[in-house]
Amino acid sequence: MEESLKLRLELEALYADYVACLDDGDYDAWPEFFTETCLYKIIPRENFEQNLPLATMLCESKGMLQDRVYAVKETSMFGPRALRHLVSAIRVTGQDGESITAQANYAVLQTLNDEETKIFQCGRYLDRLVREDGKLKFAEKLCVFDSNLVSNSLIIPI
Amino acid sequence: MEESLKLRLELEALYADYVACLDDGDYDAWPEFFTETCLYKIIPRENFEQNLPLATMLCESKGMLQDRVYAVKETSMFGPRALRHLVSAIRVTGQDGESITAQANYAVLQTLNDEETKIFQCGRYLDRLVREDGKLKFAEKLCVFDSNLVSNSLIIPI
Amino acid sequence: MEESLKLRLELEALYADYVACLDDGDYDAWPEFFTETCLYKIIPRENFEQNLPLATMLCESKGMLQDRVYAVKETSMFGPRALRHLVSAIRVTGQDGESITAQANYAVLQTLNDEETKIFQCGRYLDRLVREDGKLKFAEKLCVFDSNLVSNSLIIPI
Amino acid sequence: MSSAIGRPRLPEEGRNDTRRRWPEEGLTRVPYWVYSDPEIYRQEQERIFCGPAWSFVALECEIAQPGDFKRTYIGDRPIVVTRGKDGEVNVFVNRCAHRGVQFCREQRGNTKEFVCPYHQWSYDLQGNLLGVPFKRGVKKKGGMPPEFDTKQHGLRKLRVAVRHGVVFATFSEETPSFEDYLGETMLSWFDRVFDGRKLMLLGYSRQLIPANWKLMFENIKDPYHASLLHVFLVTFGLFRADNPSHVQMDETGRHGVLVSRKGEQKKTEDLSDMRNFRENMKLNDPKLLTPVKEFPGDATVVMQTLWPNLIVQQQSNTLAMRQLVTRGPESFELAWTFFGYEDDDEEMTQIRLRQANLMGPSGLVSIDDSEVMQFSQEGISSYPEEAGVLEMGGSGREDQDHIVTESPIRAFYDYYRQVMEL
Amino acid sequence: MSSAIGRPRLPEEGRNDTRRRWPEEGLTRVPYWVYSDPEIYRQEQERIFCGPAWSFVALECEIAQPGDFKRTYIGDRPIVVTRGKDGEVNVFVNRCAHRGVQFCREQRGNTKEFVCPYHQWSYDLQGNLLGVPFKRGVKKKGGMPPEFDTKQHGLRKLRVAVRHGVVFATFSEETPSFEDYLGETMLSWFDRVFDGRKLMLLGYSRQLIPANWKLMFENIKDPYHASLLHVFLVTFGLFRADNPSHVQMDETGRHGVLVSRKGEQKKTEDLSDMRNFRENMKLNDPKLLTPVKEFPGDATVVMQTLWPNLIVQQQSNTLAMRQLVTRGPESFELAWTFFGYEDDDEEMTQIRLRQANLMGPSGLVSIDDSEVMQFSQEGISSYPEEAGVLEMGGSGREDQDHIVTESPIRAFYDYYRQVMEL
Amino acid sequence: MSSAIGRPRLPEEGRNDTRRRWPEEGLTRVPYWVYSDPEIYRQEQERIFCGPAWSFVALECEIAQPGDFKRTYIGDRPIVVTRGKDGEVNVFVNRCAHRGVQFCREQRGNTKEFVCPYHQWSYDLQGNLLGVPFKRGVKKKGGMPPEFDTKQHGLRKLRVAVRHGVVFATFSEETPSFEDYLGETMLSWFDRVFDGRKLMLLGYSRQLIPANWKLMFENIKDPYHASLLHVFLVTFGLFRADNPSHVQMDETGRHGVLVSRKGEQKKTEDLSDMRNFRENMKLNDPKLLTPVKEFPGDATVVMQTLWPNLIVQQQSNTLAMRQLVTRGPESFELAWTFFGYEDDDEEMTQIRLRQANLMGPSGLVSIDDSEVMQFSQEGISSYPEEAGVLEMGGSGREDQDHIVTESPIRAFYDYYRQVMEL
Ligand code: FES
Ligand code: FES
Ligand code: FES
Ligand SMILES: [Fe+3]
Ligand SMILES: [Fe+3]
Ligand SMILES: [Fe+3]
Repeated sequence: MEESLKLRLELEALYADYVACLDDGDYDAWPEFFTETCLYKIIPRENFEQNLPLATMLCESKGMLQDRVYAVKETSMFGPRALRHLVSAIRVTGQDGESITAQANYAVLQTLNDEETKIFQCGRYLDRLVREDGKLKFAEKLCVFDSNLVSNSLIIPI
Repeated sequence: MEESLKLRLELEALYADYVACLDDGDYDAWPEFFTETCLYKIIPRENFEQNLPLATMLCESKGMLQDRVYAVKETSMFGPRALRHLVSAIRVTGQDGESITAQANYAVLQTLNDEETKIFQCGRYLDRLVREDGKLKFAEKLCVFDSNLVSNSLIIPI
Repeated sequence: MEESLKLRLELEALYADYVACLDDGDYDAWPEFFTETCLYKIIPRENFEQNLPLATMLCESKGMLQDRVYAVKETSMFGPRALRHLVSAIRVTGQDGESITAQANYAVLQTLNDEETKIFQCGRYLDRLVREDGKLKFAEKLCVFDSNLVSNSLIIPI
Repeated sequence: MSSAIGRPRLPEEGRNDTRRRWPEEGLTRVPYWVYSDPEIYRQEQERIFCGPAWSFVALECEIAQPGDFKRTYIGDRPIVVTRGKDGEVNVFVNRCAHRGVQFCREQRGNTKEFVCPYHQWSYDLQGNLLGVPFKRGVKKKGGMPPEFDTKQHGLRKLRVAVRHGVVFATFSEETPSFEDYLGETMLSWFDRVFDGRKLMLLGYSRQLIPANWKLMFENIKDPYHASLLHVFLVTFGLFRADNPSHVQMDETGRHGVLVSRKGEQKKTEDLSDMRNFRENMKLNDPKLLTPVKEFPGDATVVMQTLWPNLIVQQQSNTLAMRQLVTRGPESFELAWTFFGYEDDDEEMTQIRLRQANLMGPSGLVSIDDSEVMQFSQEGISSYPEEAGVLEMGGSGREDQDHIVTESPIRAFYDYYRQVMEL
Repeated sequence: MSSAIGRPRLPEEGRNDTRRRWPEEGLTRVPYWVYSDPEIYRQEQERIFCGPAWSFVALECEIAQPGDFKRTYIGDRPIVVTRGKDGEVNVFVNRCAHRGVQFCREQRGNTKEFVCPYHQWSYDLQGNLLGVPFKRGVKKKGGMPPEFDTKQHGLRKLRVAVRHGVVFATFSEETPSFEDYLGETMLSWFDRVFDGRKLMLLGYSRQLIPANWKLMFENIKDPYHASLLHVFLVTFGLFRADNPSHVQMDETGRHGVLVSRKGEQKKTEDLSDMRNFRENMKLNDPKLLTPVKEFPGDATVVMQTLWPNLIVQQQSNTLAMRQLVTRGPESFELAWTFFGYEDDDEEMTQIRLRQANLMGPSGLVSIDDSEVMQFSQEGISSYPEEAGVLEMGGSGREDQDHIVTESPIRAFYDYYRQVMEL
Repeated sequence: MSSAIGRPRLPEEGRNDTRRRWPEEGLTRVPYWVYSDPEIYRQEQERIFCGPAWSFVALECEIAQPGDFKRTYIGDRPIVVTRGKDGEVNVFVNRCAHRGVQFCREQRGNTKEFVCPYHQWSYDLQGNLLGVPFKRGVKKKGGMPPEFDTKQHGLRKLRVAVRHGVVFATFSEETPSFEDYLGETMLSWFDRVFDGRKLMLLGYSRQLIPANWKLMFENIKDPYHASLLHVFLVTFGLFRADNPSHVQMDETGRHGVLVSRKGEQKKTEDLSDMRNFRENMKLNDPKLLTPVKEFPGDATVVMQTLWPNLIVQQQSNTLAMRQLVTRGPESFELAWTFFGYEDDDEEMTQIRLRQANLMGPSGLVSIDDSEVMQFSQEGISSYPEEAGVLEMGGSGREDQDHIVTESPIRAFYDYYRQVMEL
């Protein structure tokens, strides 16, 4: 099998594990998909397109990812919900000696108590990955969401 | 190619065939994805999480799957609709000599006459498969749906 | 790796590139996914099922695809929007010496200014591909959408 | 509701509007505006769901232990059902007495107290206000005025009635005792399923049905449709128009029961009208339809409708409460609570779970009903000036010993018109 | 509707409310509350769609064979169009006479009769009640009262007019004959496309447009916009403000026709106002814009608007009925039925199908219109107290031999105000 | 709005309806119907958002260059903010003067003029009507009447006030100057953040919150909740009930400011009421909470609420305008514009961006607020006849030097009742 195909298949497995981790609510495991010095951002399309630096969620290190997890689990007040990720069109868009860039489309469906399932947001993952001890990790993960408008709160990472 | 990757790719093809079978309305072929002694359940998240045994739909054998198909085709009264499955994040979660466990996220979109397309439900497949005559079959298929609330009726299997 | 699996993986990459091209708004590149004498149709389920020939969008050559692109870019008046494709259950359904037939489920999510993301449409790709200079191209692409009812306008190809 | 402040009153206009005049035929007609008019819906909330009626809210087994609670609704008003430390059942509004937060967010759980997230006012399991943070201020500044009396600021409590494991509640002081409310006949049918044995919770199903809530009652109070609409029932001999059956109502007409017995699975001449009849059909896996006799008497199906929000279902061995939660004039949630008895053995439980395939959102029988309710609403809502015709079985509202009648529906609307002054 | 029971009447208040007073300028203004007020919408259903007007419901070729039926709407009221065994066309409500079920669920089909799923009342293709199961009871019990007369309980029938393959229906007894309703001028334009040749169905397109239905009529009755909004038309020379064109109305002002002729594709001085003009553009595949002359006269585009729900489109060789189905005050479905003639050869059919790219939800021309209607509604609905200005071409409502006019829109609202008593 | 045509007036009935009578307790109660009644909402649009009030519409740095524009709303009415060629700021409605099209579709941009897509009426950056295509007709036919005066048909302009980089607008001629409107105290707090330095736009966040817009003001005018609801704030010592804090209002009560200072992160006895307190918590990456002192004085949080649509947020170093855009009675958009100063160095900008994690749709603090607003609406909307209790800190509406008070909310509703005549 070609290397590029192999890489794509490896990425597909990684994204599947990544979203399963979030959808299962296994938040403690989530930072482990990232490098220590990672950059994680959720950013509305309008800021991204206008080159405005503000992110809706910004973590500049694995420590900050862990702090987010702490807040989700211990300090934030929010109603019960179920989240479900759909990922499609995973593509390797670049590769050099050190890192791999990849993209994918995503949609997150949210279900609140007593309500029907709604699209919470959809958008694009713009990622850079590196290999650590043989495993691919996110050195950078950008979630650019299409809607600008958040349906109330964006609590759980995307 | 590694065995595990090969298995995942085989599963992806199986799930694609499975949902195409349902979306195409080829209901007679649907029970053939299962073993004779299969267990098929569609169950709301709240029952699943609270360990309440009630399923929204329960079939304890291939015969019962066939009886469902008979009802859908011959006895149930319902309005015309189109259903469309999206499956994502298919993962092999376990494997022993006899059987394979797998998971995937799914969403089902429903379109009724004179209406726009809506999310009918989304959730997780929790499956156990065995190989019969070389082909993978569902020995157990659990569809745990996120919404608890069904948009009127759940007629066609998921 | 078996030929059939190899082909499926190639198709998956092609569909990923195809939808990324549209979602990125790279409309000039879109006709390049097709052969010169291609047939492209977006057709509501009711016409498809009743064998009525009318398509919502019909292009009978790559030239017509290019004319569509020109209209989208230069002559049509429409509000800003973001589109996001999800593709699932890609299947090779046939193959002879000359061409390959394939199917997939798709959903297109649309976001308008000041609005939340909505399902714009979902449906099935029914495609025929041929190889030109080693690359797969769409000789025929049929997008049969489930809803019959278009949410206002269908401007960007599917 | 008896609150003194800002209580909505019916504008006179609303009552006399010719758009809301009942057809002259009376009991044999139901005008279609009752299924979609927002003002009618508003009045139903006030007069019916907050009025002198016992609404179903829980099974005791859902809140078996002290501290257990359940979140639910009466009409569209959010409430909480709890079991206190004393073992008593309490019901109060799910609306903080301070500034209205719907504080209870989990469907079920166990807790020592309820704490509103906004300012952490805390309430005990009876709904009494326990604590107001900083009530006496901080560093001697601020806080509540000295005359603020926590006893006056508890959660609004509802009256509670528990009978044989089933919990009902009412907003009104005027509702008679639950037993008087049901009346003798209805009570004896109620006690047939709820005979005092402990119940066991099997699970929930919920449907959002795009139809007015009254269409659900009409459906269950309508024995006429069962042998015609439900091809599955008929095909497999579970219900037929010529089965020995009867309908009974309480004196007011608001409650009712439909009782029927399994018939034969073969063609007789009376069935020439049943176009859907198929002879000799067999299931591939007959386990689904292998009922076990468990109740005294020969009734195999008993469907009891209790005003204003409950259907008690006994269909062979599948038992369920169907609770109606209104969601505006053209939509309601149907919340199913399936149950068995604590003394069921494992096999019996499995039989109940298996037969649950007949009912619920995927019910081989009930799918037909939820679909037909949607079709009704879609036919009705754009023709508000028209009316439904209820002449089957005559024009009265009395009990009948057959199923070829709409008498229970006429009885329901007879009472409805009284309450709504329509 | 002429039903006697519970008929909605306009509350006096509704008429005199200053919030619903037409601006003093009269014909040259349209107040924005007519596009979003729910009470106005309710009255439109009653006075316009259920009033004395012929609504388009089908082409005969959609129901060519005996037993063929089509499910559609007039305003928001569901109806069914059928062809009887006698070959005649029938129209009746899609609402069971028993308890209101919208019994017909398929968009089109062929049947011997209609059976309501709920209690299997059956109706023939004329809407007559054929059978009521268990009408005489079962085992001598129950059933309908002896005086129940099936003749009195058929589906409500509408009057039908068929002209040259096109089917119209009306709820009202007062609607004049279709020919008188159209008037001589409109009829002759109608007969230009519907000249008696058999039609052939090519297919459907449906759009849900988030705008008030009247904005669609304004759009088609507005020749002024075509050369400005539709860059595609102008770029490729299909329509220009200096093309020889004219607009005509019937006497009442409710119907209208816009007629235009293909001009040249080069710049002239009159076009200095058309900022979107591009010279010498060519298509990559010119097949799309290779029309075939098929109608007498030199008109290349004829758009006829027929009160209250139809636009007949002839744009080069693409022919379509555009039917307006209202869905509340701020939304309507635009249902397109594309057709050709039975005597078209294959090539001609292909030309029609290809040119259909100009129209419909993806129409290279009509996209602009559906988008601009949404923009209009979004500008209008939160400024209900403001008004649109209709002064192009003066302040009258007469026919004009050019396109720089809003006369047809003024004519439309002149009639609208009469019907609505506004 | 001062337009003469068809202006909506309050029906007398609306004012006297007992359903809309304020509770007798007055300032200490807020009846729940103010949060969901559509008629109240309609009146709010007219009396508040189109009334004598300055609404926030933009920062100057969002439209820095001549030709820059921004599309936004006052209440639910679409408007456009532009910078003219002369450098002046203009505000006008986003509704074509011809027939109402919302012509501006991009959130921001730069243009020479606005051209309505429908008929290409063009407007300059002040909203003046520049051109009407074919105004004099084509080939001497049609066109606008000679008396048509483009000056009378520009876009409706709003009055504009700019102070220190912040742009406000009003529909009313009666609104006093911005400085008088704020009053001395509020102005000085305003000038604390807007001290004349040029601002720098960092980006936007938008939330659709399923709650009435007034709940957002209540939330920010409620210092009582901060130390109770926001566990993150308390855990990491950013805010505590015993921090030195105070609330101030302008004379009318409509504006307010909440000022607080960082306290210690350890337990004291006054905090026994704070159940969420956790001692000695540390962040894994402490960069998030490393504020830089930048404003005079020791206040670390200043939240200013400006009637009717703005909150100015200074939380440590994260600065934002929170603009309320109403979307019906039970929903509003909260549009956040984060900014810094042009003279910030890169590190300071990074600090602001990092601390933005505290606020917005994913704010470690503000998540609690947006969730609790939803919970409030869900508790309130089905109990319209009940009322919220505002007795913390007494029953007055004066300034207070602590945070254990609801005085600012009482002040807000005091003014609200005047404007709404409730
Ligand atoms: S609203 Fe519940 S404590 Fe304040
Ligand atoms: S409602 Fe149609 S048969 Fe009863
Ligand atoms: S509506 Fe704007 S130019 Fe006509
Ligand atoms: Fe039934
Ligand atoms: Fe047009
Ligand atoms: Fe807060």
